[in-house]
Amino acid sequence: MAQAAATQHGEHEETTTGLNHRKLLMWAFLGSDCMFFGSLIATYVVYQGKSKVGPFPEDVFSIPVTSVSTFVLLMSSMSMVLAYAALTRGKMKAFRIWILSTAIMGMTFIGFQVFEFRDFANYEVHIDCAHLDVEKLTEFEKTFADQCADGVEEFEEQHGLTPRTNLFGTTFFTLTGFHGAHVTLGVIWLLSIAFHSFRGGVRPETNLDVDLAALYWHFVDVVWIVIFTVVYLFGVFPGI
Amino acid sequence: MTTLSIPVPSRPVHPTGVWGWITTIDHKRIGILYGVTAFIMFITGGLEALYMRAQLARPDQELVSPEVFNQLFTMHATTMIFLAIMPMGAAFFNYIIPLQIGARDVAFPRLNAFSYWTFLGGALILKLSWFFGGAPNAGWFGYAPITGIQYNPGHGIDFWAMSLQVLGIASLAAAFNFIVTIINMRAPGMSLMRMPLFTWMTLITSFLLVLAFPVITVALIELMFDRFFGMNFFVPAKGANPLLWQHLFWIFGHPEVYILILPAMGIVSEIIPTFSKKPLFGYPVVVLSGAVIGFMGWMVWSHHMFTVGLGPVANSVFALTTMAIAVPTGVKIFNWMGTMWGGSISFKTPMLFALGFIWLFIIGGLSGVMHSSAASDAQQQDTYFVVAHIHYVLFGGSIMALLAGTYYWFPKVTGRMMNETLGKINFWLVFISMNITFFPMHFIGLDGMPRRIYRYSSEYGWDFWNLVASIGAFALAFAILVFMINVIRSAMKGEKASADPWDGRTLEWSIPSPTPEYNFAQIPTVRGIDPFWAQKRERVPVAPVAGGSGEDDAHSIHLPQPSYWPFLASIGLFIGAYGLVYYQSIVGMTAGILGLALTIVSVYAWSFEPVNDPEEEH
Amino acid sequence: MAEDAHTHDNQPTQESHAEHTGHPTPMTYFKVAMILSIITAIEVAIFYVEDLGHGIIPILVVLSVAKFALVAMFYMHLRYDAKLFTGFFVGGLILALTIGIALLGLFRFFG
Amino acid sequence: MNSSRRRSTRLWAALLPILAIPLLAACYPDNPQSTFDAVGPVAKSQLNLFYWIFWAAVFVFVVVGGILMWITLRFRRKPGDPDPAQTHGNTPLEIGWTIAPALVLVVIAVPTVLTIFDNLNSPDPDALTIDVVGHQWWFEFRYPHPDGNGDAVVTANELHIPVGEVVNVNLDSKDVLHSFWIPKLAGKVDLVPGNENFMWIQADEPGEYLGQCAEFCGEAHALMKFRVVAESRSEFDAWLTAEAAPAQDPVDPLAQQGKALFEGGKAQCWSCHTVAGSSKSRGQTGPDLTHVWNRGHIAAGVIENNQRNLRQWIEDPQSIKQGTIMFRDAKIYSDPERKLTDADVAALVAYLQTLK
Repeated sequence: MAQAAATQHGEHEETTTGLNHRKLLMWAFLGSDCMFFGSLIATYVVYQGKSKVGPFPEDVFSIPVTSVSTFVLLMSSMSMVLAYAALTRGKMKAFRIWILSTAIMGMTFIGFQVFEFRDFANYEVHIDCAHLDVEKLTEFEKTFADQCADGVEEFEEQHGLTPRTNLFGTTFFTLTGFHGAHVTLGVIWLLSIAFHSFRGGVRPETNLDVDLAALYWHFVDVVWIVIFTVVYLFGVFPGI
Repeated sequence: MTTLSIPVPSRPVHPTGVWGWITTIDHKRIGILYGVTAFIMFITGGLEALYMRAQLARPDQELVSPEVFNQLFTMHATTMIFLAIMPMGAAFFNYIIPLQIGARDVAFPRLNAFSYWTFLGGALILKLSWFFGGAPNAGWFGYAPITGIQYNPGHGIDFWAMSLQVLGIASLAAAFNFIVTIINMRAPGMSLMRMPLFTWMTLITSFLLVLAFPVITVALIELMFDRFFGMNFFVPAKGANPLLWQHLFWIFGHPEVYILILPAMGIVSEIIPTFSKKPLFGYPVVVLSGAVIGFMGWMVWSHHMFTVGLGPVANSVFALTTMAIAVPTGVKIFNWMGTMWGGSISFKTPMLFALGFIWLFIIGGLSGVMHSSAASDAQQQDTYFVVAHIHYVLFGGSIMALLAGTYYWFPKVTGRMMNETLGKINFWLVFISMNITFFPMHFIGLDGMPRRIYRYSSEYGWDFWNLVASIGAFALAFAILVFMINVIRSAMKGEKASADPWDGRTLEWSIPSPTPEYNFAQIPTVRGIDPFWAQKRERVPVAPVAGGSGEDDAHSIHLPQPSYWPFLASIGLFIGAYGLVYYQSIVGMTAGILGLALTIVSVYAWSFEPVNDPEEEH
Repeated sequence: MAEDAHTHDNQPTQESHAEHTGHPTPMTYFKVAMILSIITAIEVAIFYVEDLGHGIIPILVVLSVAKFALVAMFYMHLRYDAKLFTGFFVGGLILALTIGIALLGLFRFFG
Repeated sequence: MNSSRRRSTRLWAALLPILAIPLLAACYPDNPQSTFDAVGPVAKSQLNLFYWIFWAAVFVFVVVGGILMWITLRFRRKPGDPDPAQTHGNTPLEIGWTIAPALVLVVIAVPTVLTIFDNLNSPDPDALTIDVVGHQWWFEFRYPHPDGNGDAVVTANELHIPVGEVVNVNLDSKDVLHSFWIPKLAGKVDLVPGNENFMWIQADEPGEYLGQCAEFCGEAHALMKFRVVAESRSEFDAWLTAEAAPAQDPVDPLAQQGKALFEGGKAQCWSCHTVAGSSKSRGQTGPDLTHVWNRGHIAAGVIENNQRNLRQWIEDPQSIKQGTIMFRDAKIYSDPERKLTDADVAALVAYLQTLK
C-alpha cells in the first residue's frame, strides 16, 4: 500500500495539522506495534528461567554470531537513511544503491536467523568426559555429567530446541520469529520500491513512500536492539 | 498514472444496487452497513441470551445441555461486545464524525470500506461456528488452560480465536483511520478544544483500540500456536503460568470496556446539551475526564483477577486505582447534571434514553465501586452480582446511549423523523424491563449463585428472582421489537425531517437531511464550540473556505470513487482465516493460502489504484 | 484539485520545512552508525566481563536505551519532525514498557 | 443476623428507610449459599466491608439521584421559554464535585485495604492445614495423617473441619481453573494449576455449609459442589482417625463379588479410584473411595448418598451429571461387551456400602 499512495495524493493535502495523513497513520501504527512487541517481549521475560527441561539460553546462544547479525541490521538502518537522504537530494543512482544494499543486509539478517534456528533445532549436548570440569558446564549439561561414570571418554546427545521443547523454545521462537516476519515484510517492501524506482516510479517528490518504508525499517531495527539485549545478553541470567 | 500493469478489472463506475453497496467507500454508507450489521448481530446475541434465560427461569430445567449452555454464554458475550456494541459505535463514528468535524469523508475511505468488510468476515467466522464444528465454549474471556487442545479439542475455540483476530484487524484499521481523520481533517478553526464531545470520545476510543488490540492479538497468537503447533505458552505441565493469559486478556479487556462505554458517553454528551438548550457544562473538564478514564483504563486490569491469588499488595494497588476511576466518571455525571441545571429541558425520545443512561449508569457505576473493594469482592467475583453490574454498564450504559443516538441522528441519516409516540413507549419498555431483568441479579448474586451455571436446584432459594429476571428478559426482547418496528416504519413513512429538527448545536445539523453525498457544499469555518448554534443565535456567518475543490458548486466536488479492492482484500482474509481453522486438512490449508494470497494481491492492487480515476469524467 | 496534479504539489512542503530546521547530512547518519556500532561492541565486550555479575543489567539497559534513542531521533527523524509523531510513538512505547514492568513485577515479586 | 449489621442498620435507618427495606429484604440470609449469613471471621469481615460500601453507595445514589430527579422536574421546558443562559461552566463547583467523590472513596478505600491485609495471613499458621485440589468436576481434600507419619488422608467433596478453629487451606488444581468458595465461611480463592494459593477459614458454629466451584471449568461446572461439615474437635478427630484407616475387606458374598468386579478387568474401577487397603485400587483420576459410604453425598455433592442413588450413578452417570469424566473414560459405558448387568451393579453397590 506504500508507494502506492504516491499516486494517492488525495484531496486533503492541506491537512489540519499540516502533517501528511499517511505519515500520521504510520506513526500511529508504530505506536501500536510497540504494544505488539511489548506483549511478546513481556511473555518472554515473565517465562524466563521457568522452563522445566533444557536446553536453556546459555546452551544454545552464540553471542558472537548474533552480534554480527545485529551489526548487519544496524548498518542496514544507516544505508536506509542514506537512501532516503539521496532520494530527497535527487541522487537517484545513490538512492538505488543504498536501498538495494539495505534490502541485501535485511536478507543477510534473515539468513543469520534461519541459520540460528536450524542450529538450535540441531543442538547436541557434548560432554568431554576425559576433561570434565563440572563447574564450566551449563545447568543443562550438568544433568548429563553423571553419564561419564561408565568410563566413556565423550558422548553427544541430540537435544534440539524447538518451539515445543520448553517455554524458552516457545517464547524465543515466537518472539524472534515475529521479528523475522517483520524484517521479511520490510525486505519485500524495499525490493518493491527498488523495482519501482528502476521503472521510474520513484521520484524525489514522492519521497514520502520511501520515508514510510524507512520508518518501518528503523522500527524493526530498534525492536531488535531491545531483543538483542533482553533476550540474548540477559539470556544467560535466568531469574532476572 | 500507474506504472504497474497488473490486469486490473476496470474500476466500478457509478455502480448501483448491491454493487453500489459492495464497492462503496462513502463513510455514510459504510456507517449504515455497520449499523445494520451490528443490529442483526445484536438480535442474534439477544436470542442467545433469551435461550439462557428460558433455561434458568425454573430450577433444574433441561431445555439445553450444559455444553450448549456454555456455548450460549460464550457466544452471547462475544457477540454483544465485538459484533454488536463495538460496531454500533463504529457505525456512529463513520456516519457522524466527518459531519461533526466538517469533512467530506474520512482520511482513508478505502481503508474504511476494508474495515467494514473485514468486520463482517470476522463476524461470520464466529457466528457460523454454530453450524460448522460447534461454537466456542470457554467464555468470552477464554481463560487458559480450558481453551487448550487437551481440554477443548473441537474447533470452537479456533473459530473464536480466528474471528477475534480478523475483528482485531478490522478494528485496528478503523481506529487508525479515525485517529488520522479527527486529527487531520477538521474544518478550519476547529481546534481540538472546539471539537464536539462525541468526536473527542471517538478519538480517545480509537487510541485505546490501537494500543489495546495488539495485546489480545499476541495473546490469541500464543493460544493458536499452542493449539496448532503444540507450543507451551499456557501449558502448566511445561511450567507455564495460566495467569499470563488472564493478564494479557485483561490488559486488553479493561481498555476494551472503556472502548464500549466512551462512545456512549460521547453520544450522551451531545444529546443532553441539545435538549437542554445549553452548552455542555465544563466542556474542558468533560474532555479531560474522558481522557483520564481512557488513561486509567490501563492501570486497573487486575481487578478482574482479585481472587487468583496476586497477594495483598497487588490487590490493594489495583483496588485503589479502580476506585480512583470513579472520580472522572462521577465528574462526567455531575457535568451532565450541570448542563441540565438552569436549562430548558425537552423530553424527546433521545433525551429520555440519555437520562435513562445516566440513571442506569449511576447504578452500574456504584456496583462497580463495590467490586473495586478486593476483600468484599471475593464474595461477589464470578457471581450474578457481576452479571448485574456488567449489564447495567453495557446495556444500561452503552446500549441505552446507542439507542439514544439512533433516535437523535436518525433524521440526519434518513431524512425522516422517528415516531415520537412509539419512541416514548419504546423507552419506557426498555427502561422498565431492563431493570426487571438485571436488578434481581444483584440479589441472587449476593445469595451465592455463581455465573455460568446451566442449572440450579431449588434448595438454594434462587428460584423467584431467576424467574423475574427471565420474565424481564422476554419483556426486554419485546421492547427491542418495538424499536425495530419504529425504525422500519419511520424509515418508510416517517414525518419528513428538516435539516435541524432538534435545534442542534454541532455542524452535522447545518447540512440538509438526509446528508448529501458530499456532506458539505462549502467547508465551514469554526469559531468556537457548538459552531452551528452560534451561527443560528449570534448570526455569525459561516465563511466558506477554499477547502476541497475550492469551488462552491456542489456538482464539481470530487469525491473518492468506489473500489473493488477493499472488499476483495476482506474476502481474502475471511477465506484465509476460515481455511486456517482447518489447517490440518489439504482443503483448509489451500483455502488459507489462497485467501491470504487474494488479500495480498488486493492490497497491492489497491495501493496502485488512484483515489480518483483520471479517466473518469464528472 | 485536478487529478493529475499530484506529481508536483504534494510531498515536499514538509521536507523543505525539515530542511530549514537543520536536516542532518549523510555525515550525521554515518557518525550515528559509528556510535551505534561502538555501543554494540561495548555491550558485547561487557557481556564477557564475568566480574560484573548482575551489575551488567543496568549497564546494558542504559546502552540499549542509548541505541534505541539514537535510531529513533536521527534515523527516524523524530528529532527534526513534528512533536505529534514523537507523541504517538513514545506514547505506545512508554505504555508497553510500563505494562511490561508491571507484569514482571506481578510475576516475580507477587506471583 | 449479626450484631454489626444491626448496628449499621440502626445507624442509617433514620436516614434511608425507604431504600433499605426493599433492597435488603430481597436477599435471603437463610439460603444455603447466602453471603448475608456469615458464620466465620473471614466471611464476617467481608460482609461488614460490604455493608459499609453498600451504605456509602446508597447514600451517593440518594443524593445524586435526588438532585438529578429535581433537575429534570424543575427545568422542564415550558412553551414560550426563551433560550436559557449559555453558561459554560463554574470552576469552583467543578473542583468541588471532583473532590467530593474522592472523599467518599477514601472512606471505603481505607477499610478495603485493611481487610485485604487482615484476611490474607492466617492467624494461626500452625493450625490444621488441608490441601484442596480441584479436578474436573470434583474437589479432592488431603489431610495430614493423625499419626503424623506423612501420609495424607484423602477424601473428596466433603470437607470436615473442627468448629471454632482456624483451618489453613492450600489450593491447587490438577487440570483447569477452579475456585473454592463457601459463601458462609469465606470469599472465594481460585485454584490455579501450577500456582498454589492459600486461604484460611473458620466456622464459628457447627453445621453443614454449602460450597461450589465459582470459576468456569467446563461442562459440569454447574454441578461441582461440595460441603463443609463443621463439628466439635472430638467428632472431627474421630472422623479423621476413621478416614485414616484402610478399608476392611468385605465379608458379605455379594460385596466380595463387587470388590472382585471393582478390581477386575471388566469394570476396571481400580484404574481411576483409590481404595486404601486394596493392593489394586490405586487410581488417581477419580475421587478416593476408601470411605465413600460415610459421605452424605456423591457425584460432587449433587445427590444424596444412598443405595438407590449409588445405583443410578453407576448405571447412568450422565442422568445425574452431564459431562462426567467417569462416563467419558470408563469402558463400561462405551463398550457394549463390558456393559454392567443389573447383578454387577448390585454387587458394586454392595461393595461400596462396605467402604465406611
